[in-house]
Amino acid sequence: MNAADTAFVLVCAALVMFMTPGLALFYAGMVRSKNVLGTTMQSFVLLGLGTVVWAVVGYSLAFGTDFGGIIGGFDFAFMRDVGLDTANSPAENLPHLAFMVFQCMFAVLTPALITGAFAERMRFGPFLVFSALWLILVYSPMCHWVWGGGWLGQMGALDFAGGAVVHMSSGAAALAGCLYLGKRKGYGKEPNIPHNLPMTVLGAAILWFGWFGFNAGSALAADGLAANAFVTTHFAAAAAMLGWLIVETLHSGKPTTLGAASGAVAGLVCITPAAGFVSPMASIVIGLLGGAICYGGVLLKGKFGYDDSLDVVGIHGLGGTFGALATGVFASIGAEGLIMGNPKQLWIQFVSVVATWIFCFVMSLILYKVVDAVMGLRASEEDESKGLDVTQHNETGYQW
Amino acid sequence: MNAADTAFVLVCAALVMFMTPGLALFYAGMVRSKNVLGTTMQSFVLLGLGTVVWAVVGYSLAFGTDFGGIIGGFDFAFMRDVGLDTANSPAENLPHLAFMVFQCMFAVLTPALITGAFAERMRFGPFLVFSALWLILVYSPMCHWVWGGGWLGQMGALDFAGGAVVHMSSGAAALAGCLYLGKRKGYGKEPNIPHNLPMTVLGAAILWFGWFGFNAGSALAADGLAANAFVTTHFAAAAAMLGWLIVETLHSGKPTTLGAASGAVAGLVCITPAAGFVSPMASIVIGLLGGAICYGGVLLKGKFGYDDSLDVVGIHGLGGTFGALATGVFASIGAEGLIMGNPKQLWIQFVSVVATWIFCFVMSLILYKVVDAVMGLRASEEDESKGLDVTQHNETGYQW
Amino acid sequence: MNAADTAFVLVCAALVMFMTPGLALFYAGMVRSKNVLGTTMQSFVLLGLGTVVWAVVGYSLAFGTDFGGIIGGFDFAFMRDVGLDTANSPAENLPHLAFMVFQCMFAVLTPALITGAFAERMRFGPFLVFSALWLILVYSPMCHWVWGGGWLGQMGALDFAGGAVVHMSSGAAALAGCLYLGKRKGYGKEPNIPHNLPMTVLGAAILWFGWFGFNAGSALAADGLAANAFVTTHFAAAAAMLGWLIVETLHSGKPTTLGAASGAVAGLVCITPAAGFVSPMASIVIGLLGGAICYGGVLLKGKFGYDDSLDVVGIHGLGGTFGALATGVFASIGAEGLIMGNPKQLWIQFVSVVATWIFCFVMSLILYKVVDAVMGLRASEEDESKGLDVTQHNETGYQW
Amino acid sequence: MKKIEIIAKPFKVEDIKEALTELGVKGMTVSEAKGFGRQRGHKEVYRGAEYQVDFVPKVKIEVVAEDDMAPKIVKAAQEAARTGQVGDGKIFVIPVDDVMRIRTGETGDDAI
Amino acid sequence: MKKIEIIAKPFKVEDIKEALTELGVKGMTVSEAKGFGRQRGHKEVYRGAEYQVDFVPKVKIEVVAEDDMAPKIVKAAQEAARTGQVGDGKIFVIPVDDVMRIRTGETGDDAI
Amino acid sequence: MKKIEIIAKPFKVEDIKEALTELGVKGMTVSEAKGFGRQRGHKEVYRGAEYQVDFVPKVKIEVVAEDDMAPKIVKAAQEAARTGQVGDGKIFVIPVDDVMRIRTGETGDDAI
Ligand SMILES: Nc1ncnc2c1ncn2[C@@H]1O[C@H](COP(=O)(O)OP(=O)(O)O)[C@@H](O)[C@H]1O
Ligand SMILES: Nc1ncnc2c1ncn2[C@@H]1O[C@H](COP(=O)(O)OP(=O)(O)O)[C@@H](O)[C@H]1O
Ligand SMILES: Nc1ncnc2c1ncn2[C@@H]1O[C@H](COP(=O)(O)OP(=O)(O)O)[C@@H](O)[C@H]1O
Repeated sequence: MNAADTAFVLVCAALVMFMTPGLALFYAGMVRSKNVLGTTMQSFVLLGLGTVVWAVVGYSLAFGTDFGGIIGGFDFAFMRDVGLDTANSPAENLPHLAFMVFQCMFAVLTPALITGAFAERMRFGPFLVFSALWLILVYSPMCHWVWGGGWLGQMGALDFAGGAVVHMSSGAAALAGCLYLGKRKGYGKEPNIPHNLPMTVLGAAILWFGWFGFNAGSALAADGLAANAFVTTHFAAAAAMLGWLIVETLHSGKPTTLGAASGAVAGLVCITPAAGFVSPMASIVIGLLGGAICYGGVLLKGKFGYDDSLDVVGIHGLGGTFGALATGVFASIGAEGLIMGNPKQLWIQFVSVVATWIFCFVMSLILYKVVDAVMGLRASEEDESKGLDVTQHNETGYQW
Repeated sequence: MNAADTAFVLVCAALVMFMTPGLALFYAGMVRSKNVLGTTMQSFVLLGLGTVVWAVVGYSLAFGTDFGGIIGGFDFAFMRDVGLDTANSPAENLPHLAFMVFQCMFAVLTPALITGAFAERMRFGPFLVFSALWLILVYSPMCHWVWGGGWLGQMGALDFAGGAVVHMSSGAAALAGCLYLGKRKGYGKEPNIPHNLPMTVLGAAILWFGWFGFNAGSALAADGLAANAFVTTHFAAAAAMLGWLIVETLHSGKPTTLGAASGAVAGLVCITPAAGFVSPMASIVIGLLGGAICYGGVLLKGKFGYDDSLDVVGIHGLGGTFGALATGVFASIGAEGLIMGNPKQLWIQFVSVVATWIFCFVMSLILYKVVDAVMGLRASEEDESKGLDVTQHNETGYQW
Repeated sequence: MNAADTAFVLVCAALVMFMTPGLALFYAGMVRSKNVLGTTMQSFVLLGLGTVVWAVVGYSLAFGTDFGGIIGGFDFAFMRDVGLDTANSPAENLPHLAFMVFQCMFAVLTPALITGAFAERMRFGPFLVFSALWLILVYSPMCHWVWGGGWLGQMGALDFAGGAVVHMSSGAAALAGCLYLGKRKGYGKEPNIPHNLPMTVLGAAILWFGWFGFNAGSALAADGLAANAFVTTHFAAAAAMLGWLIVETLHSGKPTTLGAASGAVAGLVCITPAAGFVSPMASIVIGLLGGAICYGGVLLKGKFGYDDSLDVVGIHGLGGTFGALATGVFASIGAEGLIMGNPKQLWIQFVSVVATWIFCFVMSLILYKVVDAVMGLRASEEDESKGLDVTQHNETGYQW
Repeated sequence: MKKIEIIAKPFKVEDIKEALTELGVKGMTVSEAKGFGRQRGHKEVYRGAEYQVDFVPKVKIEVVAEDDMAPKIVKAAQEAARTGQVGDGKIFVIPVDDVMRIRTGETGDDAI
Repeated sequence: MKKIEIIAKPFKVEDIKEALTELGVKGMTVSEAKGFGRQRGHKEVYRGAEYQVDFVPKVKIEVVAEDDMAPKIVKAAQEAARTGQVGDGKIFVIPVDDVMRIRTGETGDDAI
Repeated sequence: MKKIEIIAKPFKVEDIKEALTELGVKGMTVSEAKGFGRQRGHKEVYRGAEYQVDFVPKVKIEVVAEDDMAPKIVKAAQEAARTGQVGDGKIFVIPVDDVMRIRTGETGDDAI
């Protein structure tokens, strides 16, 4: 066991944990004030639900003994054999519990990301059921495929910190969700303006801060690779902020604060699969392009007419996809991409993108349908117009 | 000196420091907007006052040479012999200053916890005097008893990160405070609704984030024990959020955002004494029960008719007590509790609970009376109805 | 390469990164709500712009091969030779990238500090140009002089974490800025009251939290020196909060929340150059005095009639200056100041203060003039009265 | 001259504004309000303590107009604001003695 | 018909609402306001700069009622709103030409 | 008695208050409002979606006064509120049947 690495990964786990409430703020600032708590809650409650699901069964499905490259066994269910020492630990330099809890934070965050797509219109109870099932049936397998010894990892797909596992998976679930649920009442007619942008900026800042844990922590050691992932994370976020602002200024006349925050998050998404594989200057290129591409991504919903409330498809889906492919192009550290003369890697990345989208989209769609059939996913018209805060939680966000 | 442990404990100290403003937000969101700054200030100012008191005398009373198991001497007063190296350091792997400052953050936070009980009605000057005295006369002895070589520690009482030292002590002081000061004007008649719940959720999130430093840092090393404490902390918070929400839904119809935040904090309180002693699955049990129990705890004030404004008794007092007893039941790591066939530990825990409550309640009550007699604790009726912000601080929180 | 130090410095870099959005909140809470986003943006966007400028050329100018004590060469431009290992790293225990990114966060924060001086009246485009130029032509040389092998460092000037590089430089630029730009419309007539003080307190809390990374991280190792810097940082902030509140109470009748937050920040500024050189008790003295002095500093603008919107001169300019001189007085760890019988150090500090003020003030003034001549710095009267949010960014902060 | 005060559901503001501008109304003033009426409010619960909130969000739109415009405005506003559900609100017509435009000092119908 | 405007202390809203509902009033509209009057405001200080704030928080409650209800409403509201301390507020009675219920289009007393 | 309603630019509140107190006005009530008129609003853009915001911030100041004070108040308010730019706002004079001071129950001119 390495004390320095343990210290580093535990602190990184804390940073990643902080991302979920950061996301809650990021999202909640963008909705109307009548939904501020309902939106917050859809992220925040996953710290509770997601964690318990992970402890009970999720971790084991992801990192238990591999079955045919598809899924892990129940060896670690209920935290059996997950102890203070390194025994059975997938990272032999870390206490098994440290590795497990670092991964736990990812499992909490990922379903929270999806909620932006169906914000302002889903009932809370069915949401909980959907999320628990999604964690078990979509996230855990995806995680196993890539990091737990499954077929994507075996195939050589590169995903440093979760381009596929976290962002494409949630992006695909988001697309399925907003297609399945349909638009919000009054979408396109009533103005749907963020109620508190400083809250959104704060959320983006916490996400950025926590993302250092997410990406650098994924090195699972306090070494040069961690430093590289840290730097590429920061550079890509910075460059993507600029990339988004430039395109935005050209397209709609002025650089916005929401654009800066959105661009930064887009850059963080894009660099996630690449962080430990590309050089700092490559990360700036990835960021600049990624910011511009995700700006385009959010415009898509206007074109295609789905109501992805907070642009999960445009940012996480598209950004994760771009990042995965860019990893295949720019990889130069511990792996070789197109620019190093290895086009095969790009092909592998492409396969992993397609597989992830199909699997996650289809599975998510099925889950929406099943939960909807049993419980009814969507809030009633009246509840939607009163807002989720009062109707789902008996509360209001603000009193003056 | 161990560099990895030093890195870990310093970062943990920073995390614990962040809890005090986190608490300020958690509390301030729950009061009415006319008291947002007054409530914030009662936590925030302790970062100033508590720190200086700790440097001058508090640390020495807690960790100086033991006098009869009751109190420490003045050896470390004014930071004498508290240096960059490990000389005299209670933790021999850490620079003495690192250990001291980690403990300092606890001393700052604990009196801030109390303020929830008498929120919205205390004058600021007397509050400062009360807090300084309380730190010296209640906190420092308690800390000495448990961690500084005092009688509770000698007796074998288990308190990993402050169930007694931090939570029961502040809970008992809270109970004394709201009994002594009486209810807020209009209590039970005027609606007393949180003015900004997103602020409260953010506060809870920061508390959770910082609590990793609080509990895992209490291992004082970056090892498997720290990993265990980290995991139990996270699991208990998660489970308690669910426990609270379940009971709340049964009792009042819907799961609330304030409930999720409160439940998480309750779980963090309950696991504090146990974090390094119990297994992850035990922490889930402790959390589930703790969340449910603390929900009951906040209902008590309605039954007994005291006005514990922000439920310090119900959450910290009761949660700390439950956690201390639960440690006696579930301890299995580095100590043995009831389930390991050692009922004696539970008895020791029980004694420590009783001693802590009596000592802290009585001492706090005396301090309230003395300060009240000299300066007058309570704001005038008019000031209370105008709010603390304007009357105690010449400010208002918001301008639109 | 030392893993513990790497872990520590990477986490510290994350903490310092978090300071920039912390500053955004600190500042944005103090302006009127029509400028909340404009003010936020002037800090937040520097995470993008400043980072890219640093990667491309800033880092190299600061830490590249020294030219005559004045400036670094282009060796590290575009991150050339800045790698995962320790090769060429100014800190031989750290991956070069880790050192670089830690420094990067300082480069981002420093120009953000300036923005408080000209808040509520500058156009966004010219602001970006000014900031990029300032980073290259003022910050990078200053950084080189002190830490990159330049003449101030060679002369023996002590600046542990940026009293000159960060605070005096931004303070001098701030003074130049508010003198050059003139007062806000309606200054002194319309009430100019902070629109959201809880936001400002949160910002101050994040600054405090991040400052542990700033100062303790500047030890560039997880050792006793880091512990000392951590402690002095905390103690000075605490003492300065009290110092400010005491003077404020004497001067205007009551201790305010804004005062507590401002005092803490003042203390953090004052201790920055001294953190690793002075003892904990000395840091309390520095804090107490620093808080009082900076309170006086903010009153100066009333006396002299410039409109330093958010008191950058009074707090960073004056505080940094006082801290630099106090370092010359109190240095006792790894250096000797006046109290150790070495008046020469105070003289060196004095020279560094004068040099820093003159260089930064003059250069900044030239930059304001040049950018103004080319693009026009100041928002039109109408835009200023409508607010920056709507006119510069097509947004509003809040919708109720 | 008359002042027409329209108490309506918040999301109807834009519709009402458009209906009135079509009639030729050149200005109006809007403010937030909370209404109590036949439309029931909702329950809120904080840590187990229940509160009945009877006031629901409304907007108040005020338009001053010449006497003969008043009935047209009332009619147009009613049509635009109507959803048919309880809580649609009320329209009040109040006599106005005089109006002045601050910018020019004009009074009477010219000032509207 | 009359509109009764009650300017009162914010914490009196519930009491006034209850007093009026007891009289049979079926609806009212409330909004936030700030009042200047004999009741003095307070001082605020930000970084040493002093501001005198003369406006204190008030609520405005508006009730439209039949002519004969007006005096009863005024009386009940005054009793409910009164604390006896300076700043209790004012009640204004204003003539109303007509009222319409948006939902139904009813006018006159039926619309109240 | 008359109620004078002054719709003005927000930053003019203090000036208007001073002008009126100089005239001897003892009280007034202010509230926030948004105005639509000749003054144009602004564009807002969120993630590429454009919104035209036609309502600009205004304040509404209400003063009840004796009949003979009304014209003086109108005049003083207009002078204080005027900037000469579009959007300066309007002043409405509305008849008031009666006034009551809540604290004392006084009515009529005594209550003002
Ligand atoms: N007598 C009244 N005076 C003032 N406002 C009223 C009155 N009655 C109703 N209102 C306002 O009209 C709104 C709608 O009234 P309500 O009784 O709920 O529905 P409806 O008008 O459709 O019957 C209320 O919320 C309130 O703001
Ligand atoms: N002439 C007036 N016109 C409009 N509102 C008034 C007038 N006088 C007082 N008010 C309102 O009534 C409130 C209470 O008035 P104040 O003079 O403070 O106390 P009191 O009515 O008890 O003498 C004021 O804050 C203001 O909102
Ligand atoms: N007919 C009206 N009824 C009510 N309020 C009006 C009316 N016309 C204008 N206003 C108010 O007066 C404000 C200023 O009006 P505007 O037409 O913009 O400028 P000006 O009065 O200088 O011509 C508007 O924003 C609105 O609040």
